[in-house]
Amino acid sequence: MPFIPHTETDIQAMLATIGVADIDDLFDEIPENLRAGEMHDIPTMMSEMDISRLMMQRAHLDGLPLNFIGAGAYEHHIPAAVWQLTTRGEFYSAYTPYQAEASQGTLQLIYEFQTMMTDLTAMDASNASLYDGASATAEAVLMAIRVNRKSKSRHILLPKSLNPVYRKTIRAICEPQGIKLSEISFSQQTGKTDFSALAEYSKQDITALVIPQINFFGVIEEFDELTQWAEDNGSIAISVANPLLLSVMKPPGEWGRQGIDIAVGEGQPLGAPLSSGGPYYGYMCCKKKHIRQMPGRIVGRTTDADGKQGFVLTLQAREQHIRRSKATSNICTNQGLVVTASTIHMSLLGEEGLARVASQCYKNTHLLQEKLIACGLTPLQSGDCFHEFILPLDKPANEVIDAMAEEGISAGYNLSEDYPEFDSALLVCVTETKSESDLDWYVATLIRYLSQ
Amino acid sequence: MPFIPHTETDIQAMLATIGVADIDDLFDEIPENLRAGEMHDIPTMMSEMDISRLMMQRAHLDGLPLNFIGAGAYEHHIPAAVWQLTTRGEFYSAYTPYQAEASQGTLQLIYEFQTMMTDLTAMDASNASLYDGASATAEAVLMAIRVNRKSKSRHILLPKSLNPVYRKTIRAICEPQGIKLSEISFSQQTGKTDFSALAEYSKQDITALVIPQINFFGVIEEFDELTQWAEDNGSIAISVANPLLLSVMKPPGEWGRQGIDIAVGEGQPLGAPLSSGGPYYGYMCCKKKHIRQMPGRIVGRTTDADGKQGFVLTLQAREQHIRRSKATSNICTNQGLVVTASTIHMSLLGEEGLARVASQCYKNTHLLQEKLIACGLTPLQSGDCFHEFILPLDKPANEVIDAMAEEGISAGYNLSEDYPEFDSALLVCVTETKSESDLDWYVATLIRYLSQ
Amino acid sequence: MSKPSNSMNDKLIFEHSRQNRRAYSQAPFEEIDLGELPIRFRRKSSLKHLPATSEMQVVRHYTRLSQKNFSIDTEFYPLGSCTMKYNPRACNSLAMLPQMLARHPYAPEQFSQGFLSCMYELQQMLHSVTGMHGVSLTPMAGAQGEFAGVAMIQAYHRANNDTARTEIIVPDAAHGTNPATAIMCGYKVKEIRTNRNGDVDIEALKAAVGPQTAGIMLTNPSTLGVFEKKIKEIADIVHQVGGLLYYDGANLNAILGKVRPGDMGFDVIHLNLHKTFSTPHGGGGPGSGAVGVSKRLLPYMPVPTVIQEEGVYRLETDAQRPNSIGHLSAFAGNAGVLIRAYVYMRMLGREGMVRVSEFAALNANYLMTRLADAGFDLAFPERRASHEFIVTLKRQAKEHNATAMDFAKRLLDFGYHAPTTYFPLLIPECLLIEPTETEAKEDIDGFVEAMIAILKEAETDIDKLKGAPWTQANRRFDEVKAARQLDIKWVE
Amino acid sequence: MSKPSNSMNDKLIFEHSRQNRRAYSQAPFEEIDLGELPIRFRRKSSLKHLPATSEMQVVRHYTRLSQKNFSIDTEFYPLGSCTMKYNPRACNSLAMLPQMLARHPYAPEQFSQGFLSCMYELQQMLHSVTGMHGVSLTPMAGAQGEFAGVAMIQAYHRANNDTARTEIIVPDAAHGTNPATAIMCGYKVKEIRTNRNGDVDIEALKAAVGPQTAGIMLTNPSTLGVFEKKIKEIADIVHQVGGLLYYDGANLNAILGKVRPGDMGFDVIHLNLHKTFSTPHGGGGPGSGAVGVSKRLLPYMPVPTVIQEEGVYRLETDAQRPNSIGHLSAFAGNAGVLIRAYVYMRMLGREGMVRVSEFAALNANYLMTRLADAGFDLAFPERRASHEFIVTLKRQAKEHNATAMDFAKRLLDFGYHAPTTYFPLLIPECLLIEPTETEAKEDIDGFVEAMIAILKEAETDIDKLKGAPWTQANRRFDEVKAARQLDIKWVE
Ligand SMILES: Cc1ncc(COP(=O)(O)O)c(C=O)c1O
Ligand SMILES: Cc1ncc(COP(=O)(O)O)c(C=O)c1O
Repeated sequence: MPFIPHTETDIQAMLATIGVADIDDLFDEIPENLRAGEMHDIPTMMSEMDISRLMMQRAHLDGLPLNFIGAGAYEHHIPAAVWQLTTRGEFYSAYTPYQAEASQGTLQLIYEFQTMMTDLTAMDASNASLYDGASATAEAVLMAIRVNRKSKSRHILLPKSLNPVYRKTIRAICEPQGIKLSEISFSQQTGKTDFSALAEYSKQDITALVIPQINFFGVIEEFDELTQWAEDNGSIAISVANPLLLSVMKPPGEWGRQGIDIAVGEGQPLGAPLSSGGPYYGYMCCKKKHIRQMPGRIVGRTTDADGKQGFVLTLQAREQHIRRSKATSNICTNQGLVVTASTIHMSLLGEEGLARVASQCYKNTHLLQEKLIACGLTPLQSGDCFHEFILPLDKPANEVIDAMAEEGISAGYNLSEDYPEFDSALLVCVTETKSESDLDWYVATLIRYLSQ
Repeated sequence: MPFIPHTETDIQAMLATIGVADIDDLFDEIPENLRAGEMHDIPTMMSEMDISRLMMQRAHLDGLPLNFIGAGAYEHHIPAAVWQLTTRGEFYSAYTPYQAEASQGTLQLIYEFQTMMTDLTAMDASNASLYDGASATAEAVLMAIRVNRKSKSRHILLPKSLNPVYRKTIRAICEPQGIKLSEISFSQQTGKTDFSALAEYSKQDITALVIPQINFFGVIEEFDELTQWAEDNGSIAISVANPLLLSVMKPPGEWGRQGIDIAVGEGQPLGAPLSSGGPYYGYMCCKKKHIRQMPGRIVGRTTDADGKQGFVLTLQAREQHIRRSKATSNICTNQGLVVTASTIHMSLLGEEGLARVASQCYKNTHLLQEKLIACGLTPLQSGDCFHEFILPLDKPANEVIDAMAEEGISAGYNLSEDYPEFDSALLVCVTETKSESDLDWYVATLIRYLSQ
Repeated sequence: MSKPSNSMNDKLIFEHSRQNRRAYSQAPFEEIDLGELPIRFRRKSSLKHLPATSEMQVVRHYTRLSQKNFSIDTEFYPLGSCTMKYNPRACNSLAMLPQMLARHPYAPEQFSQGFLSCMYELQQMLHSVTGMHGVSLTPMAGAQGEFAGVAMIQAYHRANNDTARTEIIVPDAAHGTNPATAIMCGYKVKEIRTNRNGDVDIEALKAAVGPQTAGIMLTNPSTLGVFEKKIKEIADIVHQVGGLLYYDGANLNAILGKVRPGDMGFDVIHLNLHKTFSTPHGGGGPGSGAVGVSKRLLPYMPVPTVIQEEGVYRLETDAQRPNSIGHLSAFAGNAGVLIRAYVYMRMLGREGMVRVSEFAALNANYLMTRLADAGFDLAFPERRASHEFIVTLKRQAKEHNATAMDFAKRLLDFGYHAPTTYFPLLIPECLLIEPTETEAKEDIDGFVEAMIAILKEAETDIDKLKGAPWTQANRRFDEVKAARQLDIKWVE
Repeated sequence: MSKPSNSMNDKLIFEHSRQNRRAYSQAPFEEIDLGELPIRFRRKSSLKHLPATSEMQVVRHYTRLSQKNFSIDTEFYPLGSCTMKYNPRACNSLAMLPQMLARHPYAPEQFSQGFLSCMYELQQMLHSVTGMHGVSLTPMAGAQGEFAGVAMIQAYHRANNDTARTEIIVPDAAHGTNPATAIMCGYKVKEIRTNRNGDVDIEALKAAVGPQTAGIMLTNPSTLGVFEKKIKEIADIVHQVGGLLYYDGANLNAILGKVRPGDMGFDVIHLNLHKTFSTPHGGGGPGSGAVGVSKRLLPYMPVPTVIQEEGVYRLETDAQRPNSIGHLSAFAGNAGVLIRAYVYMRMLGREGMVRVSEFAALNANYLMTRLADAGFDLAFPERRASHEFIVTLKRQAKEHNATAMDFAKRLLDFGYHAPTTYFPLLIPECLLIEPTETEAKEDIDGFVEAMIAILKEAETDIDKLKGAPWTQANRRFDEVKAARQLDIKWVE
């Protein structure tokens, strides 16, 4: 029997000890009429050899296209050491570190992670991860409601330039609690949030403002001004930032006059493979004064009975297993293993390495833009885009995507579905993984199709 | 600098301590006229990202053909756990376990390996591995010379049915010591060693007889009779057996009346991937009385200062680092990591698992033979072949191989090069990795080509 | 004898850091050049606490750190409610095939049929084992699955204009995520008692339900480790007042193939694939809290599920499930975890599935019997264990001052991870013990021997327990200090 | 305080075995059926000592076992002559790409261009770093490379009908494989002395050479850790009598990019790719002993090398090198090791190559200076260290009975692997110390501190050394018992 070590002798001895005749007797408390039949719909068992072959075939079907899609998930080189270490059994197959003395590996690592994230964001405190960037943003909104006691409106402003699926996630997670969400439009010329649209809400009771950085279009928002707007308005400022780019960009803790209150975002660019969208992790950092309202686990350093330093889960009185209905969130299992990878990834790259990766993304992106312009195309012109940009097209985006796929290229994200205002446009992402000849191939393939 | 941790500050401090001005001063004992210039032929350094991409491209070039080649290296399913455990840093990056107290992991594992190999072969003692099956056979020949003190001839008999490259390896390694090698022919009908050819040597002073099992043609030799011949003739009997098949076949320790003296073979089928021919490992087992003439490392169990059990390298007085020119062999580094994998592989499969794999190979092979016969082809007819057989063709083997390669199939080994007596024939191997539809595809593709 | 401290071992990664050191091969060689990026956007402050280390230092540091963990791969880990069973290594390697890792979540259909077909089949298999009508794989862990479930209950009532339902009923024995989830969905939580046998108090339930009842969150077997026999009656009581039943499927290991939540009358269920379906817990996650629903909740499932149209697999669009509770995360769930679960389920197959619960039950009941025979008190001595059971050390705490925590810490010295302690909250000094089906009899016997030895120590040498653990990298921690003198990041 | 023994930890895998237990998913499900396989060929005896275990038991057993090893990935490992430097993890993952693992050594050319092009380029790079004219990658480790080298010397003389050459000269400091190899090739070994500075005694050499001399085996820097300055003179002496020079390239880490064996006048060289080119040593192997040769030895190289013909890469046929010494193994070397070396060399590139020796020398000379300053005696105080150097504890052994072995064992307690002990044989109580270039200054400093602490213990508390190690799974072993009461396999 797969993964079951019992021999017939074991079984008999165990049944005798228990005092039943056969295993099925152990289920005698289940009413007979509820007993399940055979699971005919489930295929018959496979050996590891057979499932391996099947999965190789499935993997082969998907192939390894040259990928120019970002839109919330970014392709970066991950050092080989990262996942070789992460999948060591002791990290891979451990549970949440509830027994601190038997979990110092995981606990120290999380403490190191917290240190790195607070450094990247220039914030006071970090938790040990939430599910992903989108749900972390929703948690940040809920946290803002708890933190901003002065605000009674439960009214949150979301720029329309924030990733659309983040907005949807915030809606799904926050609306059951009666939170009001309003969206702020953006300028179609610059791709940035429209301050005149925001001005409408000035002097209103706005609980929090969410500030994406960079935004869904790859464009850098005027984060200082946005933060100041929140500060001036008595609103909690929530940043949603790509943590990789914070190696070269002003960190949320330094935005505006006093810095962001709650910094969240998608941790994926820091060591998680694209992997069809997960597992990634949401990071969350905050100002010191907000710590007790932060959801998720936190690791603290302390001493043991011998006075020796070590690490434990701390401030657990915020969590569901202690506070139950009064917890800051229902989150329990988080994305620990990805945090493990991410911590190792950040350790390997360091400040310099992350900055080089970010810089190379920036350079490559602008290089592709130049090449496209040289061919007569007109990417959305903003010097303020980072590693993604809007490319308006004169053929339907979905057809372009199909045609490029035939050549083994994932051309970009079809922006038109979420933003009908761009009637046919791709959101194109270029990271450090692309060589100049990749860019040339992209341009040539695209131009060939467009000029058909 | 890749893999070098020194900072400029470190370097200056270290140079100051040493008392030199710069690093190059440390090479001042090298005569100036010998100093090397720049290595212009070596390409410039690559980042891990770039080399990863290059290697993915190279790998892609080779693809994943459906493989029907054996000829000394066999494709088997290797449980995922095997190499995930084997490449753990503590196994992967350790040296030879010279400091026993700091190497109990590796040492205990080798002790377990020795136990398993002696069990498979039914021999008294095993070493910790030699380089591969071919070189281990050569070492066995040299060992036989040392062991068989009565024989003065230094004359060794090698069946022609022994893997041709094994014969070449024996020649390369043994002939410098003036050892005489004679080859015994085989019957073209059965593929087995010809007893009448052997009879020629009866009553002669023959130091040792090598007995392949199964032989290069996939055919089972009459090993009991061959062993008895050696016993009767005062020759050392050396078996060369596929260890996987020993799970179902009579082990060398039980051949003839007293069993084989030295059992060697290729360990690859027990957990090493095909990997272009290596690293594999040669196993070697022997009768107790011959241990002190066995080359290679041996691990023994002993006790420590507290009386606790543990493991050490033992009988080192056979080895080059102690005995120098009087050692049993020059071998030092062996194939430890592959032995690690193999030990884990054998643990996962166990007796039953290995026997099932062997049985499935046998079944599949005979199934393919039947299918070929049904299509009018005539594989060498021997019920005594195991998982490989000779398939005579009426088109040149190399052309058939090329044509099948176009369809993504590695059709088999071109036997005609080593054995002109089979004027056009493939050596075809089928293991448990092939499904019935693979076999059908093979037959259909082959027939399609042959009937063109 | 003296154990000199190796300075290397207990350092933080930051202590290996030196200015300008780096893992050279791990980043582009080209110098940093942000071209025209406006100065106002740029970072000025340096990153002091991102380590500058060599590749080897990182590898060595984290290899050593990993060795300080207990894990399934190294120890018996009978943590109740957590189903710490073997995580097959093939699931890991197959989820990490290059194409699987490289696939972008928005990859065009041409590059998606392999992955999506696995997900589609996984949905189908989960239908089958739960007896539900639809499955969404998107929730990222159990708690998010609960959220999805309760949000669907809410959406259902709202769609029926049934807006007066403001309460969710939760048994007092429930996992903490249950009440926390209900609150996140904007509900009030009404707790109901458990009776002496560990069952829901039917009279209390009857008294609690009413037109204000949106639903009840249950798990069966409950966190007390016993099967709720009157489940049908409970379902009827709740359904009769118009409420819906939510099943917390964290404990499906107990009943896989034996009884299906759908057949018990549940309307919605979440599954912890990181428990029952053996994906690793990774020291805290990631998990997967896939949800299954009855017919009437189908329109509300979180998007996107995987659909098949004319032989092509696709993620459904929002428009295809317009009444969905929406997106719970950016993409479609923890794909890597889902692949691991898929591979595991295919390896078990229909034959293996039912063995899981059979041997989980065999191990739990055997261990329970042996501990009871050894003099330990069971919380529910009259009941069968399901996949787990509870020992209460109330007596030992009273007589010898040997608490559940002391037993837990001392077990570490014997090389066993501790069971879950002090949960469920209503059993004093409890250990919730779940051996899982992948442990061998002799390893369970070893655990029993350790428990007996500790019990003896409790009677004769209580300091051995109180001071434990003695053999780990650290002795027992000062948790109060941790919370009071908050030190949650390293500062040079 | 008491450390109870966990029964699980110290078992052999066989002790987890139970009849009929098995890792179910790991073999075909079909029952064993050998059809018409004649009974006389079949196995009757059962395999009692192949364990019958579950998959988890195996994973747990070997995971725990691995933790009992010291390794580069966990400890500083300054084992002289072994070049225990960081093994980049990328080399491992890229050598284990599915296509690389699956390729059959006899795969048709259509499925071989990727792998063979890597091997071809590896040959080219090794030409370049050694200054030789041809490279064969087939030898499986250093000793086999030596065999290939000496066999080529022999083949050369034979081809010249120069059959009176029966001796190989080997310095007394040489690695044990050198004399053992000469013997395997049927030569007599003539040892020559090393002088007080660690150099070959030129007069002794002159006296030793003659028409009987087939060649000399040297390494430079020698195993004494010093560079042989008179290498050209030595080469001339040997060449003048018609002998050839063999270079033992295990120590190439010392001179990579600084001086090339070809330029020093060597005729043949082997390289330990598992040292200089950083492939893992795997607890004992596999290695690679690639050989490089001068023009006149080209015809004799072991087959097959990789050739390129009209853009297609192929393994040469035997016919293409008819005078080859032949095949040393079944295929073409330890391919997986060679790929790792290839990836490593490409990552280093020409810039990185020379840094290896520079920083290996910096670390060695720094460590040597610091130890000398701390009062340790150097074997060759007047010389530069190359990549390694020798400390002799003769004085400590005499004064305090603190031997090299005692230092070695006590170092383990401090978390450092011991240096090589008692080699080279001619330096009494020696430690041969090789830090390698991948260690950071602070880790070398930590090692110095440990050495100083142990030196102090030697003076004040010798029992701490004599009893060491104290902190490992085992105390010091009884090696005599191991050899006398031979227990080399488990018996139930
Ligand atoms: C009974 C029960 N319900 C819910 C959960 C929550 O699941 P998760 O941790 O995946 O969010 C758990 C696991 O901790 C559990 O044991
Ligand atoms: C100087 C020297 N020569 C030769 C060898 C033999 O190399 P191998 O162990 O790879 O056979 C070694 C390594 O042990 C060595 O250090």
